[in-house]
Amino acid sequence: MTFALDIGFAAIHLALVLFWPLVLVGIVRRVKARLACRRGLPLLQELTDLLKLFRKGEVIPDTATWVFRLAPWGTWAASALVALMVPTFSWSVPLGAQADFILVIYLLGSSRFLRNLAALDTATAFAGLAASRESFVAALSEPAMVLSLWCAGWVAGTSRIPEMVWRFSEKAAAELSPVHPLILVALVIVAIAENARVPFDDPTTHLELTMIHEAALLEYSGPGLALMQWGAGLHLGLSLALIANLFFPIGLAAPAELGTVPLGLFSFMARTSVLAALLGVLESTMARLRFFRITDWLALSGAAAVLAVIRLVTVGR
Amino acid sequence: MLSLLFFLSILLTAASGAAALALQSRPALAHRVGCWGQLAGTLAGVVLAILCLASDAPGHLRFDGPVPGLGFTLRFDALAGFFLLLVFGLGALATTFGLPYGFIGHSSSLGTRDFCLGFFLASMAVVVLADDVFTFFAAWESMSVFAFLLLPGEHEKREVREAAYLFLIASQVGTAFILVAFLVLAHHAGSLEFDAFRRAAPLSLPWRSGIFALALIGFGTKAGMIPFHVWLPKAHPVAPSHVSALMSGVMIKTALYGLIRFAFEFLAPLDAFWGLVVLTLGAVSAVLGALFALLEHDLKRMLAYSSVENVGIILMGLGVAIFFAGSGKGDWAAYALLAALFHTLNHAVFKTLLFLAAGSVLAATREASLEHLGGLARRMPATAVCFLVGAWAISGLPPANGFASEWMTYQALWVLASGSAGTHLLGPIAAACLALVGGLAAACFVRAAGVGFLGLPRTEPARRAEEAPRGMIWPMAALAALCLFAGLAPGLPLAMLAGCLPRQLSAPSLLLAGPLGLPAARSVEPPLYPLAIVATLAALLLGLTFVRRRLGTASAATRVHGPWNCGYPIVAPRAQYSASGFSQPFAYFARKLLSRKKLLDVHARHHYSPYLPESLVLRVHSVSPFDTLVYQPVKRFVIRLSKRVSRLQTGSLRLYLAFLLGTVILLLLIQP
Amino acid sequence: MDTHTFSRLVELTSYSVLLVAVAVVAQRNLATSIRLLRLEGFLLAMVSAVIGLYTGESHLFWVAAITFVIKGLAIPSFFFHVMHRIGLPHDAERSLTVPLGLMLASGLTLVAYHVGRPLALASPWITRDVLASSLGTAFIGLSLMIVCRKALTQMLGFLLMEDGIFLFGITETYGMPLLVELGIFFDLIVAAGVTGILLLRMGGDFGHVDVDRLSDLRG
Amino acid sequence: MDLLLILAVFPAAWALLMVMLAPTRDADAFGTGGALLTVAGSLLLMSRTLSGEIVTGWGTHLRADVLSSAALMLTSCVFCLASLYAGPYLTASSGHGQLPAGWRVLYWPLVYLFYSAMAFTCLADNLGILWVSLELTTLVTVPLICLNRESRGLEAAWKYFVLCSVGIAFALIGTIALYASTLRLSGGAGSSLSWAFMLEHGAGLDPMFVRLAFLFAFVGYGCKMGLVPMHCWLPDAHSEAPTPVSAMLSGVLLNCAGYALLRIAAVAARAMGHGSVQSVFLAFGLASVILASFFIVVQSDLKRLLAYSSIEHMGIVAIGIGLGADGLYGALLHALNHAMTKALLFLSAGQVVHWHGTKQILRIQGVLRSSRVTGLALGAGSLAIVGLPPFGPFLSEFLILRAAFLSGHTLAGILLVGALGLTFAGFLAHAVPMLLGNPSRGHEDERETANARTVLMLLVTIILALGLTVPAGLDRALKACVSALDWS
Repeated sequence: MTFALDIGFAAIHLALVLFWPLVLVGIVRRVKARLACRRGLPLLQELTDLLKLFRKGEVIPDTATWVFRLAPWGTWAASALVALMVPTFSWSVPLGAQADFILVIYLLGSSRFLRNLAALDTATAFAGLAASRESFVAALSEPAMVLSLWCAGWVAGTSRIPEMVWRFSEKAAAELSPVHPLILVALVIVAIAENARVPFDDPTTHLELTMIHEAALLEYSGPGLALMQWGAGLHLGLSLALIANLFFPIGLAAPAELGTVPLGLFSFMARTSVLAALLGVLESTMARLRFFRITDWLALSGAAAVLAVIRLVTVGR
Repeated sequence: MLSLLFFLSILLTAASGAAALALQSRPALAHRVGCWGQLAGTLAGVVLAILCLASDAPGHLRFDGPVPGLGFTLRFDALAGFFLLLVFGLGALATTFGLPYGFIGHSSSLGTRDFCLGFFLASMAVVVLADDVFTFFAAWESMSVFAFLLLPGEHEKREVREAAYLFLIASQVGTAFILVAFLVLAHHAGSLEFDAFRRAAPLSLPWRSGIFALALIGFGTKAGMIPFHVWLPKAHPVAPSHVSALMSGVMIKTALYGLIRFAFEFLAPLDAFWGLVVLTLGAVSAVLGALFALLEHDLKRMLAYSSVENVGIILMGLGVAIFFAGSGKGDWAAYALLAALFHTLNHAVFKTLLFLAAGSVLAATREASLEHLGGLARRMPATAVCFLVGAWAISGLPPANGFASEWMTYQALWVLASGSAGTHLLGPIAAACLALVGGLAAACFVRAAGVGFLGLPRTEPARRAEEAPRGMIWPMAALAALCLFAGLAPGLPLAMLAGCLPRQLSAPSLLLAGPLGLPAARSVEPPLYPLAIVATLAALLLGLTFVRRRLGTASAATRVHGPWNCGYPIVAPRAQYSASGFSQPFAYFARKLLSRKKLLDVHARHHYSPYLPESLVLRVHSVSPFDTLVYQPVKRFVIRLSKRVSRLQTGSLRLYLAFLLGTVILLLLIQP
Repeated sequence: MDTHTFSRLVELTSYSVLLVAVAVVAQRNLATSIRLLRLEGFLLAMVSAVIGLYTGESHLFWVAAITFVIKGLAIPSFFFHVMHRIGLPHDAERSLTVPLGLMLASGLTLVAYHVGRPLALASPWITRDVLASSLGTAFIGLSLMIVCRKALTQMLGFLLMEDGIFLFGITETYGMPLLVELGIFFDLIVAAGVTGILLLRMGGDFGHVDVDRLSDLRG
Repeated sequence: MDLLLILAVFPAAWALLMVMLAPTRDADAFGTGGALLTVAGSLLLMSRTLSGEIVTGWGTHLRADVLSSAALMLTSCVFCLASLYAGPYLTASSGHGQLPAGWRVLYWPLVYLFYSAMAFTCLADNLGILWVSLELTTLVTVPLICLNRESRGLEAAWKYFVLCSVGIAFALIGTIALYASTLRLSGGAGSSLSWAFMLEHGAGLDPMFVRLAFLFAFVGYGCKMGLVPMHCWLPDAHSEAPTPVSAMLSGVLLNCAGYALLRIAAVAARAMGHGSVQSVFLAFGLASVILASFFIVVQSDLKRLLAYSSIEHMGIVAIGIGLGADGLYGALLHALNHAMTKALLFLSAGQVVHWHGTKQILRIQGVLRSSRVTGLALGAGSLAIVGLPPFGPFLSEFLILRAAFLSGHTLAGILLVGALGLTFAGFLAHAVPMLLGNPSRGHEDERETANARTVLMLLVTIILALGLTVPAGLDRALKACVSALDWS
């Protein structure tokens, strides 16, 4: 019985984690459109796009090798794998025992590694530029990410993300310490940077020279492009899920208790939607940063994380 | 049995080298004899290493040395066995690679090179087996000498000569520190034998700390620890690639071996503070090593800097181990040491792999600079795949072996943070450094693999590159397989390494994870199973393929076409993103750390108009701050001091006579 | 000869040797210096003879005779010869003024006394106080070498030093074995010969015998 | 027959014979042949003394124990090798106009006299004779140094002559004082200049007098041995002398002076205790090693570089002597190793200097490529002299370092290690650019004579063999030397 329940939970999680991000992307776009006094696209536009792209043929640049073909699959799979480790509506996840935060960060790194390789494989200058910039941003954001998750894990007393979420949800808001906002700031900045959103990067810009993430995908088309877009969506989704569940763990479904599922689902969707909307607001109200100012923001993130560590060291949990 | 195998392996490697030297007039034959002999010797050595690893009690072997009273003592224990395995195992692969490789490169001095290589391997083996100061020191010195002799293959180049010289000086400076450390211990123990060191009553803490500092500087110099690393990135790339592989993969590990022996066996009650020093130095080495690697254009020099980085990671693990051993937490110390040893093994494997691949590229194109490569994946697919696997592993990405050991290092740092109050902060800071290193290393190897192997060939040699002969592919393939194997089944190498731990550190609970698992530092946490992750990944991909099949229409074909590139056609391969362009943001970011010089050469066709240049060459070269801030000032100081002192010899006879009279009077007045 | 007279005589002579050495320091004329050196030779021959008379060792008379011939006659004449061949001016150039040179000489004599005193007190010998003056002479000879700019005057200082050592030997041991004495004399003759050859060649090749200008070899 | 007297006088007689016959044409064969005979003679002596026999001769003036015969053996070996090398060298040099034509006629008799004086030094029992013969070595070598008719040679000869004469004059004071102290021996044991006698009655000698004697003898013989600060003549003389003479000066003359010093030190140590004697050796040895290392770093003249390295190695020997029995063993071994290595270096450097016509290090490069044999010899010699395995000096330096630390002289040991490191860096900074790289134009393919090739290869083999093993015979001889000196 529990086994069947586990399977069921896993199935819901899988579905949620793979497709909900597409909706979240839609929400962000919608909010931005509305703030710009436009009506905006339907919420499920991203899904429609993906389905359409999957049906299309693919054009491969003649400069590229097998790395270029392999990269979308690898990128998508690595992101999906991470998505299986980050809790959504419940803190129980299929790969919970393996969901060490270091592994999570390194899996995301693997996905980026493949994407950058593919970018260089196209032999175009725009993609090379994107790869360089993405590597730069990632290298600087990784320490902040490790530090902030380290603090979270330390507060929770575990290094696995679902476990952290569980511990936090147990304690709820009763123990809100100054550590939490510090980590939150750090993690949010890192998440924005890693997802290549404004102010670090603008996914909707039309000038290729200023792009980071999108320029790497310029040569992709058809299913390849679909996988890359989907992968990026997965990344956004899991970042929002992580933030939502770590800092606002309200109404999480308990494992193997069917009755808590609807509330869990609703709460998760609501929380991530709010976060997505906030992201949309942020993107609409901020301008893109100059590339070399990115380091300042990442330094801010790192500093916040270090402050959290210091606070933890001197005062304790 | 052990002694027989020992003599067999040493004699075979050394004697085949000597034979190669003797046959020098016929280079091809000499090279064959040398390589096959060395291969046989190293294989015997691998058996020896395995026997050492399997043995319960250490075996000893003593024989007379050159001077009566200075004997050679060897000890066959598991720790030595592990390093012996590195020496001989990687030695065997490098030799196999070297056989065809030698014929491609310069063939004039093949015999000499094989001679030096044979003795180099033999002396490394003796270094790790040595059980008294004399044996260790003699082997250590001859290791440096033969490494030095292996360096200057193309010594008509100035930087090669300088690198060879610098190598020798650095290793000698390091050796001097080590020697003092050893001999002070020997004075205390009253004997040169390591067994006497182990038995001797512990010295007082200041003495032990002093000795440890000496050993750390000495071995750190050899290992390429920052700030004593200046020689390494200059020297290692100069050698033939399979030798560079052995230098970076194995030789610098002997220094770590020495440090482990010192810390855990000779200076027995460890002090926790030393661990923190080692950890800090390790973190600095790792970060700066990775940064410098990223800014380097030369493929081999980049790999050498990456060795500095990885030595840093190993030292971080070692530092945590020393800290815990010093504060009496044996099991965590064991875990951290295991992480360090595991990373030692892994780095040896993938660094050798990468150097061999670089050698294969070098042999095919004679170009070492990334800016002149590109597109090799089409012409040299096997080499490219091997290099990619190595790059993947060295960037610490799952599920390759680099991730496994880096993860264990993170775990060690994680428990370090829960140590005593003073170390709370160091754990997360070091972890952040490690994360930065991970990001930098990934960028570095994306750049190396992407610029070097992918895209379009940038120069004519790269366009015409031919795949390496099969004899060179096999060793690389074997190493690549090892990278994946050790990553997927980390429990197996860990079980081997657990047998190498010093006696006072034992943690039986470590191996509960089984052959496929990667144990966590705290036994309450479940182990990590890389294979499970890979299986899930495969399942996800399978599912995705299924979906794609269902969605895809029959008419949707895949076409190959010139890249879109936003509408700009690619006119020249040089329009690709360059390696220096790739690392430019990092260089800008670290501009305070580096003194970078930009030189813009404008070649104008017409003298009257500099605005119509025929070609523009931007040359950027970065100077390591340790070169300008540490090494050069020291050098200048020594030279200035020497100049001042040498003014004593003024050429004035009267002054000399005054020295004489002064000495006599002084001696008479002091009356010793 | 009774012991008292003997010791007085030896001490008197040895002090004269020291005094002559000081006199060499005190004056600037090269020819006079060589003459003073000759005087030293006579004095040393006299000491040998006196000791020979006292101890009755016949070989000391031989020593006295050889000393007289070599130190008193041969070497000074040889020096005069070399001086004329090179054509040196009579002024012996020094880098110190005479008063400073004298102060240096007295300082060195003081050192010699300081060193010799405990030895002399412990010595059962009757001519014990001579030790200091002989060492002092040797030191003054060496200091003369340091102060002098000309190679010839340097050799003068060297011979003065040799004289001090000779005095030391003869008064401390009452005569070394004859074989050794002969060897030492032989060396002295050869050394003087070598000096002469070198000086003449320097005079020929360089056109000067100025030691200070010999400084091509340095560092 | 009086073996010792023959050994010592034979070379002088041979020299006389050469002067009388004046065989300008066969001078080289004559010279080389005689050198081989001296080696045979010293071997004969060695075979007798190795078993512990004491050989005396010329009344009691000569006396050979194992240390003396070892010193003689070393002298004759280097002499023989240098002579083998010298023949073609002289031909080439006079052809080149670097040496005057009449030079060869003078060379051979003078070196034979030089050897004879050194043989007397090694075999003398009488300290007076020892002093006389050591002074004679100075006098004989002065013309050898300056006869190349260069002003620099003359300058070097003059400085050498003056400084060594003054130094050795101090040694005479020491010798006389030692003799005087035997005169004061209680119990009427009688006076003697025999070191054997003094060693036997050493405990009865007046310590104050012996101290005076030792200090003067130390400064005197130390000057001849090239210890800092009495070393100033050494770089000049060694660099300006013709190559074979430089090899002998550095290779053996320094050792002969060291031998003389050791004999006196053994007596002094008996009378005044080992501690104070050894501390003097240690202090001067350290001063030599440290100062020489600075000079080596900034040297620009190849032969001066080698000369300073001789000072450094004599310092190491002195340190070894100052460290007691174990150190003395190492020091004696090091003296042997240094003699061989330095001979090798001077001979190969002489070849290089001859080819390039300059001693300036900066103007020499690519020796390894221009000539295999000389390049190999210079390279092996350089690696050996800085103390790298598998060459002899490595072993002896290790022994001395071990003695330093195990006897508790930690600070001295550290200073020695530091100075050795500096020397290493300094020496190789000069040697590596000379050896590696492409030879300068006109020197791409140089050939050395067959004799030179033989000598160089022989020396390389010797230093290599000495690094791989110390033969049982040598070990026994060294131990016997240590016990003969009663050093502890």
